[in-house]
Amino acid sequence: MPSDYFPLFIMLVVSVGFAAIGIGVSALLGPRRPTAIKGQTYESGMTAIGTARRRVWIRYYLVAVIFILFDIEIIFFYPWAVVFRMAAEFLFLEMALFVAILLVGYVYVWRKGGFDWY
Amino acid sequence: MLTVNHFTILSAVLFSIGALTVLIRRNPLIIFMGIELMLNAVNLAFVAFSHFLDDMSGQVFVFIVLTVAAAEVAVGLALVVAIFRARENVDVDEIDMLKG
Amino acid sequence: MDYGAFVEGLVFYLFAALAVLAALGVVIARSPVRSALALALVFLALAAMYILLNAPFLAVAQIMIYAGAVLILFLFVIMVLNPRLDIIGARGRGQTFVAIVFTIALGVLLIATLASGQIAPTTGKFTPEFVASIGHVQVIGTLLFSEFLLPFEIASVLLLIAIVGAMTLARRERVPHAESKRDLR
Amino acid sequence: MPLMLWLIPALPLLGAIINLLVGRRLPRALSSWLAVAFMAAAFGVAVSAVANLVALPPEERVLRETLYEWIGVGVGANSFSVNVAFWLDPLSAVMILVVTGVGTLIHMYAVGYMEHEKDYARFFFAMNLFAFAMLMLVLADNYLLMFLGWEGVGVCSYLLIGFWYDRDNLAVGTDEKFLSPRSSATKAFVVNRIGDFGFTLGIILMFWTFGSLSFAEVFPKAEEMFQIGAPVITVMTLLLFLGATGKSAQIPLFIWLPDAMAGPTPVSALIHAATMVTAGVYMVARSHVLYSLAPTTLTVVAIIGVLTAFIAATIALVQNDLKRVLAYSTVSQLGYMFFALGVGAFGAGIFHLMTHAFFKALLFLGAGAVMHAMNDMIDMRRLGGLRKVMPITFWTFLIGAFALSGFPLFSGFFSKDEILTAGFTSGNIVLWVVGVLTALLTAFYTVRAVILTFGGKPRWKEGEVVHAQDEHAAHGHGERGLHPHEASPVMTIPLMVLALGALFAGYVGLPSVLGANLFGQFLEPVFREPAVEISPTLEWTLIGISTAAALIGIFIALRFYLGDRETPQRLTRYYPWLYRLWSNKYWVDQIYDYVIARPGRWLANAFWTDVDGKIINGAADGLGRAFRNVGQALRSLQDGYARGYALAMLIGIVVVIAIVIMRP
Amino acid sequence: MNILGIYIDRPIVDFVILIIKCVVWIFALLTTFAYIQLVERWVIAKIQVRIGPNRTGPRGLFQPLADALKALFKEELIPTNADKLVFVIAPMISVATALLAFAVIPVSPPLNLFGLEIPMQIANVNVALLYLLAVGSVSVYGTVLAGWSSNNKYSLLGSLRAAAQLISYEVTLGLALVGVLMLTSTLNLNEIVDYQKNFGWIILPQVLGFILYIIAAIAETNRLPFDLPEAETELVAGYYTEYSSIKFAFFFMAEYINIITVCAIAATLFLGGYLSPLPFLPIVGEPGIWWFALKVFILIFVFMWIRGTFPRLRYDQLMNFTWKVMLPLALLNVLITAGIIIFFQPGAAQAFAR
Repeated sequence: MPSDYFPLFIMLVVSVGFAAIGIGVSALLGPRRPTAIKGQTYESGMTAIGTARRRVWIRYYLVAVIFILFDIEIIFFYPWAVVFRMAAEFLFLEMALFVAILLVGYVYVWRKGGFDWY
Repeated sequence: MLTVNHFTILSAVLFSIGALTVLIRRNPLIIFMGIELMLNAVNLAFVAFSHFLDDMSGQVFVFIVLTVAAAEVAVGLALVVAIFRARENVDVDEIDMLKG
Repeated sequence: MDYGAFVEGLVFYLFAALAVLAALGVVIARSPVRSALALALVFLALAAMYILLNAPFLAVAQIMIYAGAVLILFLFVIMVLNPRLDIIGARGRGQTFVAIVFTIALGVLLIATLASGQIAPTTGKFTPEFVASIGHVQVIGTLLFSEFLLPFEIASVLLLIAIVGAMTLARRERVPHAESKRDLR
Repeated sequence: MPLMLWLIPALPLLGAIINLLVGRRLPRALSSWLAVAFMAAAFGVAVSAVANLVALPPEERVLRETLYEWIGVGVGANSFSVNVAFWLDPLSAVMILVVTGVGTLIHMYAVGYMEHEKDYARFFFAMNLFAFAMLMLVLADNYLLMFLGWEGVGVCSYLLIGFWYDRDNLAVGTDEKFLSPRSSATKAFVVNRIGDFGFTLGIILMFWTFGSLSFAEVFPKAEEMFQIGAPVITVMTLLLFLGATGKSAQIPLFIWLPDAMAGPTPVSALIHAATMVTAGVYMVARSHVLYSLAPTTLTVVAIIGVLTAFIAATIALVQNDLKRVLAYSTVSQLGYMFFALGVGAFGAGIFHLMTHAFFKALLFLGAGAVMHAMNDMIDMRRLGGLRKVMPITFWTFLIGAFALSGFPLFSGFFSKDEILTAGFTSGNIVLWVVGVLTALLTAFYTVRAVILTFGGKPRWKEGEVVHAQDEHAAHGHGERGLHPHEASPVMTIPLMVLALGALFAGYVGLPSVLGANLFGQFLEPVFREPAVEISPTLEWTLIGISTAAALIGIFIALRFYLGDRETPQRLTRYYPWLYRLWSNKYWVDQIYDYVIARPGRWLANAFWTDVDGKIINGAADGLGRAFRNVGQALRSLQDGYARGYALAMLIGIVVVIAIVIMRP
Repeated sequence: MNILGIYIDRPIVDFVILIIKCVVWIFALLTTFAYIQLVERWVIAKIQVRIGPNRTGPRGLFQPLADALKALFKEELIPTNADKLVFVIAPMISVATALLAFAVIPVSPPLNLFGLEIPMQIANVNVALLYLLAVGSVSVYGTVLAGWSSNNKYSLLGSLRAAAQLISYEVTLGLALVGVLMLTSTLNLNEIVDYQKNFGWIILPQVLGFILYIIAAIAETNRLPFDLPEAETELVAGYYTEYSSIKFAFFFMAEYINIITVCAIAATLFLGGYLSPLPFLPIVGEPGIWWFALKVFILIFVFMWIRGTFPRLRYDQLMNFTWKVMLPLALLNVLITAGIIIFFQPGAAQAFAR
């Protein structure tokens, strides 16, 4: 029933409100005297070189891709798990096939070094 | 009382905005986001009809669409990355090799 | 006064407004990161819609997959590539203008079509009471693993193809110094 | 117990898949024994399924199992659907037992035979795949699914005949040149395709006529809609029979089978003797309802069968290659089966199919053991005296040979006798006479082969280096010269089991004067043949005649090849034209070459240069030029910007929606 | 269609109770956070043979209060080139998601107060477990955006590392819980606790799942030995290098509340939640919440202990570990659980009664 979720909505409002009030109060209470030096980013005390808006390593993207696909696997696993007892053997075979196919991809990624972080 | 039209009209509005995003932005990533927006708008319509018709097929379908969208994004963004690495550029208007 | 309907309407309009504004944010935000953030808000609002539509499982799946995975991937790509901030508009202003006009036309036509239509009387057996008695996730699970078994299994093939495709596309070159780097450890 | 018919083909398929995917990575023994294990498992399931079948009362002995709808078009009266469904009745029960049982033994034998091959995984993949296709063929409950198996066995046969695709030919130790494995494979495939073409047409005609392809619908409809002799049914059955002549190597399409011997011997045993070639026989028997409605076709079948039996037997008389003798004898025995079908004795044909599967597989495997021992040398002129060296092979081969020649009380005797009896009682005396003559020839060439191979003194020398195929010899043991030896147990055990089959398989179908024809009774619910009542005197006479034919043939062979060694040569000198006729296989290959292949090639060339080059190419070029010009004109619209296209699409969508809405 | 259901009867009362509950929950969490953090300093000090905070108040008991006040009154710094909006939103996302996650956890059986039965959790929802995962996946935004918006190279690297780590371990975390669901056939935490009332703690058939969950949870909360994202020696402080004042405190707060939450989830799913470990003992008063608190604190202590004991992993070891070890083990756990269910049918009666 949607009404079950109404408290979560209230909690969302209250938590975001709490965070906003915290930021607001701090902004009111704290001093604010910005200078150019303070506005620099911290690079171990040295003057910052260039901007951080540069490209980073492609591997982070690969991790996210692999994650997406396994996230989908999880989201398939959950409804499967809650109905598992209804027809355990049959459902087991269905999921075994699903996982077996995904494992091919997993092994592929492994063999291609997708999990190696050097 | 909410009716199915509330949700479908919201869906139509979101769909149009998604289409607009695809048409007027030059960054392929944002174009992609527009596509996701359109997909989501359609999903909303599916779920709304599913709910108001008391038929779950629409919801299962949306679930499958989630999967397809995830796979699509994975490959699509891989293409963007590949193009970017080849051309050092992600402006779709400068990728015009489709030219006849 | 019917509090239930009132709160329901309130929640709907609140999140509908959030969704539309956030969607507009996707279009007009200059920075792709902000576009992504706005899109995340759209996804959250749609999750709320799904809850209103008595589909809580889809709501959490929506957040997990779209907000939690797809958009994170977008953010990663944005950071991996760090494209320059781009401007709205095509090469010519003409195209932008035409696009806006026709998108509005599309929206108006869609709304006109939808508003004029009448929904068919309900025929399904999945009434809210029925779904509540079994549990939404359980219903989805039962359907997915019986009636929609084939799409489910095909989904795995799709995911497999996506994994392989993404790996191949994005990781064209094998780092030639991998071995030597390994030695340095 | 739930019916598990689908497991029977599925198990070999699984084995094939495993061997295809990971076979090369597996240890050799695991890969090959895995294939055997899957076949044995299929045999086990088949036995239990048949046990279920037998438990039913005779009239209800049909088990059906539908896996899923394969093709479904339309709804209601005009709908057409084909299911992946299985159909087990006594007829298919016999077939699956033969295919899985004999198949398991041959697989096991192949483990030993293919021990030194490098591509064992590919071999066992194709063998298992073949078993899958064959089981689909015999278990199918409709013609389309049967056609799937039909084509499947064709493909596997192609793969296996051409297994040694990198060799030239197999005639080791002589100058005789045979077709290379790859050419043989292509020949088999092409010849089969001709038959399949007829089969396809037959199926199409059947669908057109009945609107269905499932046995359960076609047969009752046929009996309901048509009188005996209806032209549609005659054409349909003739077309189907054309398919059968291709698959089962009958005149005019028998020429591929002898060349198929280029494949490894277990393949010859499994595919080209025991199972695949019987597919045509099975198909005709399966369609007996249709054939019974077409007496003309039945006559054609009987004549073709007897002619094939006779001609193949005469060719077999003069072959020097042991495997080729067996190959022609297979053609000849298949001819017998068709003879039986043609005179309406479907049960007798299937009975001979079963006994033949045992003894012919046995003979081929024995020949294989000889090749194995002799470094692939198979020319009988250079064999001899192997009796002492390979006792097990010799005795089992001898049993098989007696069964083939119809020696009394061996399995082949009973089945052949039943066919001849049926031929006689059907009134086709001429055909019957030719059949008896063929039986005599069969006995002759069989015993000749036994004597030349195993009897007398060795015509080879211990340690002699024969000219063996290059790389095969390197993998085998050819470099060390000839050291014949008995085969290993993994090969001899199948031989012995098959020998038991060749000895005793005939006793399930005794002639009525000796006992009960259990086999015929088992098949009776399928064929519903009226039992022909004949007097015991006549029956004893017929038995006596076929016994005499076999004994005379054996006697002549003994005279020729054990006693006076001069007689064969003298005969050859006296009747050189006959010898040439036979040893050149009636010049059928050459006739085909001149009548079909060369004109075909000429026609193809003509099409290629003139029709295709000038007319079609010219038209295509012109069209291309036209399109190019139009395209150049349209090109300016395509600016290559993806979003431009997207916008165009959007405009189109808006216009379409607007039109749809505005329409009243 | 009426979405408010029960609220129709006594809408105002329930609404007020709800608001009060939300506020009470938040302050309870904040207090717990403050003192756990203090306790952790003591514990780590003991492990490392140091003294720990002892100046502010008796035995340093007022230290958290002092920290909070300091955070409120400090000047906030925003780097000049930062994306200011995102920079401010990021810590809000972190803290709000941390607070939201706790809302579905039942901390005790319903409480009777002034004649009203008050459920001791904010929302009793049917998809609670997935909800927790969903909130967890949203909290990644806080990390990624903080690092990106700072426009600092260390922060960016730290946030990317953190995000990669979080999403990688989220896979194992999610898979480790599948076994629990297979046993209980529900995603509702109250029903999972009820299941354990009848059939004993789930940790017994799910030892592997529990261990995997705890490891993944440590990584999810960026604790040692998985605290690569904020590795001081390499990345200064990771994604929140540029943060100060209350925004820094928010990240800190979110981290500790997340620790409480993951421990509370572990207690609920594996250790019987608010159930007494010895059900035959006479129950005095309303001890559910104390049992729950005890279990959570024991788990948190284990976290501190691990932090004090293990050295930090290398980043490649960390990623290898989850993808190549944890993920197969989690699948193995599912397999084992399937086997247990198929062959022993534990708790079958209850599952089919539902």
